[in-house]
Amino acid sequence: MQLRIDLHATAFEPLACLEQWQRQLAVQGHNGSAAESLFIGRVRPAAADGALLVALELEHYPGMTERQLRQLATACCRRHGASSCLVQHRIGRVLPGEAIVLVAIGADRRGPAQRCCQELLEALKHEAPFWKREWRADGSSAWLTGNTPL
Amino acid sequence: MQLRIDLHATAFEPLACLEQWQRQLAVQGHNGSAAESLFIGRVRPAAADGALLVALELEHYPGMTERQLRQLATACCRRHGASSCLVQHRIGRVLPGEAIVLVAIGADRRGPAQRCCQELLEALKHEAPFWKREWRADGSSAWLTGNTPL
Amino acid sequence: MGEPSVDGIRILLFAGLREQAGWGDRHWPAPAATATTLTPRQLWQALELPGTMSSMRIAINQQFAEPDTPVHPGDELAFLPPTSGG
Amino acid sequence: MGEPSVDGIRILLFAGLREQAGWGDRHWPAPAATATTLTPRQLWQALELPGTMSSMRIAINQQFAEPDTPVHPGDELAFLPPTSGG
Repeated sequence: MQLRIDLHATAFEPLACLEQWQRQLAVQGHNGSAAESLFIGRVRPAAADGALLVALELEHYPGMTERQLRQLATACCRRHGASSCLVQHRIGRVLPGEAIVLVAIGADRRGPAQRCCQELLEALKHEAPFWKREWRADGSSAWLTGNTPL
Repeated sequence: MQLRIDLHATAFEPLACLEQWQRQLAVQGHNGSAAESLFIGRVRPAAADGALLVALELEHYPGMTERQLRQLATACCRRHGASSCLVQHRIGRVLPGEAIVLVAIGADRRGPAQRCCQELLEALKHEAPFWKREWRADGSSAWLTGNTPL
Repeated sequence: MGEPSVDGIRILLFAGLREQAGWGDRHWPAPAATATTLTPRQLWQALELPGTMSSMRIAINQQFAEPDTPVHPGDELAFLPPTSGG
Repeated sequence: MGEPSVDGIRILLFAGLREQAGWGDRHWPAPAATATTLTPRQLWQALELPGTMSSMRIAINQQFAEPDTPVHPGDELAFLPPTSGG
């Protein structure tokens, strides 16, 4: 199973990451999977209470985050028989419209690829040590204590 | 709702299509969706019976295919409240490893984006007038009468 | 009284059905003046198409239809073997 | 008998908890020779951390653990408020 996980302290471009990942897989003799399911999450322009959002701050637990993402991805891909897995996640100050997360799962069939991508996304939303703080236009901020509903 | 559907008679590069789609959306004032669910399907190197596959031939019903894809996509996106939908589909002779289909759904939340992407993929697999013929290494060929299992 | 192309019914076959039948596009003469109502089921039999129609889907003017939906002069009728896209 | 850094327990707080407590990284002296077994629950109380521990998740050496999992000298203990990634 091909696995790559990166945390980005500055803005990342999902399509550029995917191109790089595709090249990396090709170099390793792994041609395009029959089924690839992808997810890109971006920062909304509004805070949870509807106020204008200036930025989303993503705190994480250095060391544990990477380790936990690796464990979650490995377990999820094994469960679904996925053959490749790319996870890119932002940390730090993320602006509205910027990508927070990219998950790309390759598998031999569409069902496993889709299920694996969804499950891993839920896992990293709930089981990885990330914390979000919303910064509003008036200078106030608040830590989120949960995720947006599915 | 932003909708774009293309049939490609020659190989298309999913990531290049996505970049172009992203630019088109930006020009129309549609910034990146909070949630984007994508699927890329590629031709397997083996036929349904396990024989080496030389090519997959995709026949379609010109006119009806485009019309049907548009109907399916519009209905599916309306059902899930998706805000953007890109469908790219190959026709003609497709080689192993080449992309057959790309579906990209933008929505405000991950659940609707994922469900819309999955449903639309199933719809175009079962409700759009495409037919696949497998060409094997020995020169023989066979029309498929169904899709690979989900 | 109308163009011949408008009067007739265009019949299209696809994929395996087209190959078994040996043709893919045929014009069925059906003058607009004729009072008779034609259905896909009747045309399937009249054209002596191979296999059973029950395994086919039917499209009239590029919209899915039923075996007994009336087909009118000027219509495009297609018999579609099981599809497999994506 | 060992480095002080190995003897102690490193305690980490994150996000809202870190801000409420006013610190994020602290060293708890716990000599390796001590026979006493410490738990996250005991350390939470001893450190007089704000709020209720039941809303926190606990990690020992960067793996999720329970409130009564023993913490040993040299361990890294973290109290994690509800997470929200992705």
